[in-house]
Amino acid sequence: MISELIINAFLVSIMLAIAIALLKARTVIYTVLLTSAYSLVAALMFITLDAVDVAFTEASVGAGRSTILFLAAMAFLPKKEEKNVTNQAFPALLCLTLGGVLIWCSFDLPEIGLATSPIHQHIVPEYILGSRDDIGIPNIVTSVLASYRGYDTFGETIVVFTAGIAVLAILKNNKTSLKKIKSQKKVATNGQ
Amino acid sequence: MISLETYIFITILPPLFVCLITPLLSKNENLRDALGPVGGIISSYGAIEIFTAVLEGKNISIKLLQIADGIFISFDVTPLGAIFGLVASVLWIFAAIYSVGYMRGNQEKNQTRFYTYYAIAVHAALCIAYSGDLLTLFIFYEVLTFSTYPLVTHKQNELALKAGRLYMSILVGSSVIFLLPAIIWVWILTGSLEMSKHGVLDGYLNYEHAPYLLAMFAFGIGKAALIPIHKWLPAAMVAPTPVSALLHAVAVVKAGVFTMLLVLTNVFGIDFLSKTGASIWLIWLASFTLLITSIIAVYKDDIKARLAYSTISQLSYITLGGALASATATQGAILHIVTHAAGKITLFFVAGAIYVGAKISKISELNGHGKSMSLMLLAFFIASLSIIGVPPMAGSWSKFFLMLGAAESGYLFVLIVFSISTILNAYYLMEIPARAFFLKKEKEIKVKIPVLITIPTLCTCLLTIILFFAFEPFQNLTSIMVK
Amino acid sequence: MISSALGVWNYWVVFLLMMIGLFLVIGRQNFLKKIVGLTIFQTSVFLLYITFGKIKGGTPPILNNINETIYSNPLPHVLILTAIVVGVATTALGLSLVLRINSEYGSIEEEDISAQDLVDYHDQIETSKTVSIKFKK
Amino acid sequence: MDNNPILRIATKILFAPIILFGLYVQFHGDFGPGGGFQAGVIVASAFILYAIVFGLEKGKELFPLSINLFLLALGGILYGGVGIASMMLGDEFLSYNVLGSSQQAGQHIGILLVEFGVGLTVSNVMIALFYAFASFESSNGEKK
Amino acid sequence: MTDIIIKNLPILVVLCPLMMSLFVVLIPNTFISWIVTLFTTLITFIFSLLLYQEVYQYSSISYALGNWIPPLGIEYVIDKVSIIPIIIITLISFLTTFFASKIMPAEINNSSISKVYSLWLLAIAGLIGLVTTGDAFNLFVFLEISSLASVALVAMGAQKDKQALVAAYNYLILGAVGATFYVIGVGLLYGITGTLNLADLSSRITEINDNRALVAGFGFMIVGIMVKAAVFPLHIWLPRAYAYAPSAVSVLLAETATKASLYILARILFSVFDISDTLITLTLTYVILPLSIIAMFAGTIMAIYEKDIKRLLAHSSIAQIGYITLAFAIGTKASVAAGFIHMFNHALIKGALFMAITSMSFYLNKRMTINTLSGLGRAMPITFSCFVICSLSLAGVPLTAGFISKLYIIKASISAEGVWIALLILASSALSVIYLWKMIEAMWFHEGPKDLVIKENPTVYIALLMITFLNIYFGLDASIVVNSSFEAADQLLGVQK
Repeated sequence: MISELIINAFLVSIMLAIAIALLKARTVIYTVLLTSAYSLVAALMFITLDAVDVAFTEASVGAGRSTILFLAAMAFLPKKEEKNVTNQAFPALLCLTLGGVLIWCSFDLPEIGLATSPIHQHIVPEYILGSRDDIGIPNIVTSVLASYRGYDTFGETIVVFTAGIAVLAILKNNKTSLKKIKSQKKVATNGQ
Repeated sequence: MISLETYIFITILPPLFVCLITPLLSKNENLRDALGPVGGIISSYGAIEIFTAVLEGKNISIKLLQIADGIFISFDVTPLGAIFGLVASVLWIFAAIYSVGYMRGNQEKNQTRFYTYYAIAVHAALCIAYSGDLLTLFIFYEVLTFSTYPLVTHKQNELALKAGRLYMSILVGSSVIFLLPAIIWVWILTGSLEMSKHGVLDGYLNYEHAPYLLAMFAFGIGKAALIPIHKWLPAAMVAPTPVSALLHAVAVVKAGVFTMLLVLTNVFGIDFLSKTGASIWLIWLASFTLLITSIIAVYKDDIKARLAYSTISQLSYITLGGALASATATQGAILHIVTHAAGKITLFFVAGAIYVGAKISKISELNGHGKSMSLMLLAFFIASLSIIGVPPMAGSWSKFFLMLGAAESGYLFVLIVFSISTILNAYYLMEIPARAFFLKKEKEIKVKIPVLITIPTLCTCLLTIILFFAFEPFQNLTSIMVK
Repeated sequence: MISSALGVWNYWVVFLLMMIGLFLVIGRQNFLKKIVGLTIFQTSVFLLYITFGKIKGGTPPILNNINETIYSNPLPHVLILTAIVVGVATTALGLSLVLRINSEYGSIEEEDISAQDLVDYHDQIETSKTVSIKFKK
Repeated sequence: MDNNPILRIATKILFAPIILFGLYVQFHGDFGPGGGFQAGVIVASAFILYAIVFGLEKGKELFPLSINLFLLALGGILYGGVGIASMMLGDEFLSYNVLGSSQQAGQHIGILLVEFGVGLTVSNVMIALFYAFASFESSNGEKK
Repeated sequence: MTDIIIKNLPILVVLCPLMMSLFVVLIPNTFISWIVTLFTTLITFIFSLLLYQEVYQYSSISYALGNWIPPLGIEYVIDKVSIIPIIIITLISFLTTFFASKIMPAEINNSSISKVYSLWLLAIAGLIGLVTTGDAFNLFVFLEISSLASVALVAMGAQKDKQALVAAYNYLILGAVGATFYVIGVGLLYGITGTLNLADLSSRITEINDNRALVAGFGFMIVGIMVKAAVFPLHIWLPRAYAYAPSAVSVLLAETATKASLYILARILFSVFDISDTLITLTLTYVILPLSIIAMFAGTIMAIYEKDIKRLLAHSSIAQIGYITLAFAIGTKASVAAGFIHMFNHALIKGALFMAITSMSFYLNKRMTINTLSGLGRAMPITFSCFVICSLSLAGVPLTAGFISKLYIIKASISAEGVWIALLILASSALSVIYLWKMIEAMWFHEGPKDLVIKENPTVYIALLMITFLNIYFGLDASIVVNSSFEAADQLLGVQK
């Protein structure tokens, strides 16, 4: 058990290093690769935390998918990021305070892996039993995902759909057809 | 037999119809100009019926719709309202006839628009007279303000526009900033906006706050022209004379003092006022206004400006009467609405007549023209006597009651103020006919006054005398009011 | 003792990561960098959830026939599966916007863009001339 | 890069296995890790690989935009349809029990269908996103 | 069939636009897709009315999705509180869709218009789902649906003005940050209670006392929602997003988007947590109350100095949101009810104003600034008169809807906090008269360009007339709104543990 925690701590520290490197990064390609590395390490972390499905998704969707998107986008974007001219004191202060609040509250959070904390006692046992008896699917995550909280998944499908439609509409919607619109408006102005 | 409620509509609707029909008849002038007097006659019939009904102690009220709990659009005729309604509707007849004469004699532009808004103004005034709910009162108060704006700026030159802007900003501003909040305050205190014979605030409002609420009302009702919110009245003098007559005698200022009295008697209640002494500061302010404006009036050379300032001082008589919070004084105040209306409208008619006939608007230019327009000046003389309060003119009654009330409630300085201002009145009003008759004229000018101007002027002048003798009903009504 | 210390360290680093991500979003001027920051931010939040879900000596929540198995908490996993997809959707949308912005403005740095916008805005206001007061006839 | 034989052949060889793996992940999701999302992404990646190697036009020939858009919507419709069906059978939205003979059978059918819907939508969205991003430049070029 | 509908009303209200959006995207024809959208919104509105009846019959409806007993599954809760925003959203979206018929094709090119209508429905569905759900995480999902859809809609304005892109981008980033904050908050609360169902959450929270994680979680949730609701310091995204979106879209967003989030704010403050809890009272008095008062004045003053009309209206929206949050912050039943009243009325008022301005810019085919307004009052009398009526309503003149809400807010504030807040409210509404008058003066008294001839098109102004009529109607007879708001306040604050 302690070993798990040590591995976690190690992975987390790597992520911290990557994040700090990201703060410094100024070249776009470097940034993108660091991001993808970040989500890969996150995926590893998920595995050590027993979240295999999440790890799978993070690796495919997070590390793979969004990296491809970033790279595809990068082709049309400036290659370097300019230095900031505005001072960043205020954002930094804000983040530090928020981080302080979180750390302050972290002492009242349940200790990691404590099986007796309410989060593990309240609903989950029913899920495990139900998944065996009512649904008969070994993978509890799938049964919860698709059946118990199926509506969430529906909503999430809709989110994906929305994003797809949105991107199509935004990227299609160039100035190419503006002349046509102008003419339409003329007709409209004469109030047909 | 028509039910009493319908008389309310018989009174308030004719002006509305007039203002709706007038634009349609803009081609056919005679018909269009006939509308006003006809409507006036109809609604004064209704007003008289209501007057008699209230005199018999009947209670006329009607609720149209409920806006929120305790807030209605409703009509409820108080004796005070009956009197004001009668005055407004009857004087409208003469004013309408007169304005026809004036507008034609002066070849004014946009006559149709003029008559339309004139009618709306009268409608609003009548609705104010009969309104049974503070919100209804407020709404028509604003309607009155907005409908008179095009009349004030009728000439549409820079001067008129500036005057109009001042007029609007003072009246609307004061009412929105003070009057509406005051009304809402009342609603929050009592949970209702209806008024009752003896006031509604007793038991809800604690005594320390009473003066402040009263102040919000007093300064919110800008039409009552207390100092320092009196400036709009002289400014509005750029309007054509019939408008000034309407503003000063019939609709606007009377609506102002009417509201003031209504608030003093039916919202606060006389007993409540005298108990709390909330209105003492108002007495001081009113008498101050009264004196100052009388003094200013003396130094004005423009006839209308002088009359305007005299109006302000007369209004303060009424406010003062209300603020004294004694039965007699209140009676006097109410009566003063009637008598002053009759007198002041005559004065304005004459001023207009002089302007139309001889193109004279300054007193100093008036020297010696008395012969050429003796009739008008005679009317002016009589009306002035009424304003000053010399028997046998109607004005004497109201002044008598006011002074009596002041004496009863033991404010001697008020008596002194009254007498001083009376002397001043006498001076600045009598100067005009005096100059006209006794000084010698510089240059010859030919005077022609249209008959449509002469007749209504003489009628109103006669009214001031008739009122002196036919005084009974009014007094009874006021006594009902204050009992 | 040491385990709890490590656990706290775990929490703390996760919080730190969040804040770094947030800082990239609100502190940086480059629009692409902002989106990267958003990704970091969200991924760290996912970590927090999954950390909640962990149970000592638990196995992945896939039923097996051995009795007395302790399964880690599946609910956070489900939530995060949803959240990841939502996050990717957001990223995609943001990237497409950045592309359009770049092709319209020729830059994705906040200062340049706001400067251009300011100019446009004032043009729009100035173009139409003021007019004189006049009344209805 | 579509004149590089190694890439072309490798792609042609890999294409089918990738999709196969995708389907495995899709339908094995009940027993092991995996499910609609992961499967969708994997299947999409096959087409994306094809489009990268053989060029966008070829990719669009293989998988036209119109079909893409249709399937995009179809996934969601399928998912919602399952829910509506269960409503029609007189139960709450998305309650699979009524779909099959027994409760477990119903749940199995329902989960299978909705996961398939998810997979459909996700894969097509991913492909659509790639097409949109990749073809952005060209539409931009017309403008300039 | 009917009994199935009645049984499933809570989900149908959301499902109808959600599913239709999937079909609409496949329709190639502009006109047909509009018709379908219109009917969808109409049916949704009818459903919501039925739901209103149901709610007043049973006082609260709980709908277990997938037939899993909450807190196991996701639950839909519709009570007298949530029905108000539902009615607002559905009603307004129907009117706005009707309004969009001519406006939309003039600004969006035909190839992408069916997609736009699909996004339009998605935005509406997301908002309704946001309001109806009783599950903390499901709320987040629908939050994302609505915000992604509205971001895309805002970005559609890029055809007229490229600034729309930047506006959309800022909206997206800030929205995402807000949503993530909300997720953090939910995560912390979940970590200590182990449940996501709001009702269950509130019952379990009471058992925990002085837990720092609770405080932090609450804070993050509230901040996240406040970003979405554009409460004062977090409103930065709003003016641009409203100003540069396509006209019809800015109407829709202005009316509905923030209302839903405001409702969620109230829900978290009063029903998830407990008004008697010191944490909440402190938040209300020391955070939300001051912020709202600042918002009232800041928004109004910014509006006074603003020249671009759509931005001006957006700033005034911020001030109005300030009124609503103020009413919530006072925290008595009367004041919360007043907040709901104003929520409803403000949707009507601001919607009408935006519609009027929008149709003007539609005819002129240019951005509306204070100068381009000149002479429009004469050129398009119908639109102008509607505009005037609704400005009066915004200023709170008697006989209009705005008066009612001002009246109740003031009454509540006086009875709870004393006169000074009432005075502040009056002052800010007096200030609001300034910018309203600025616009009206420009339209009526300024001389427009010589060649200004506009033939008003019924399809454009009918919706405007309808919504203006509603403004007057609810000014004359407010009993429905007032009563249901008070009922809602009772239910929201009544169940106190």
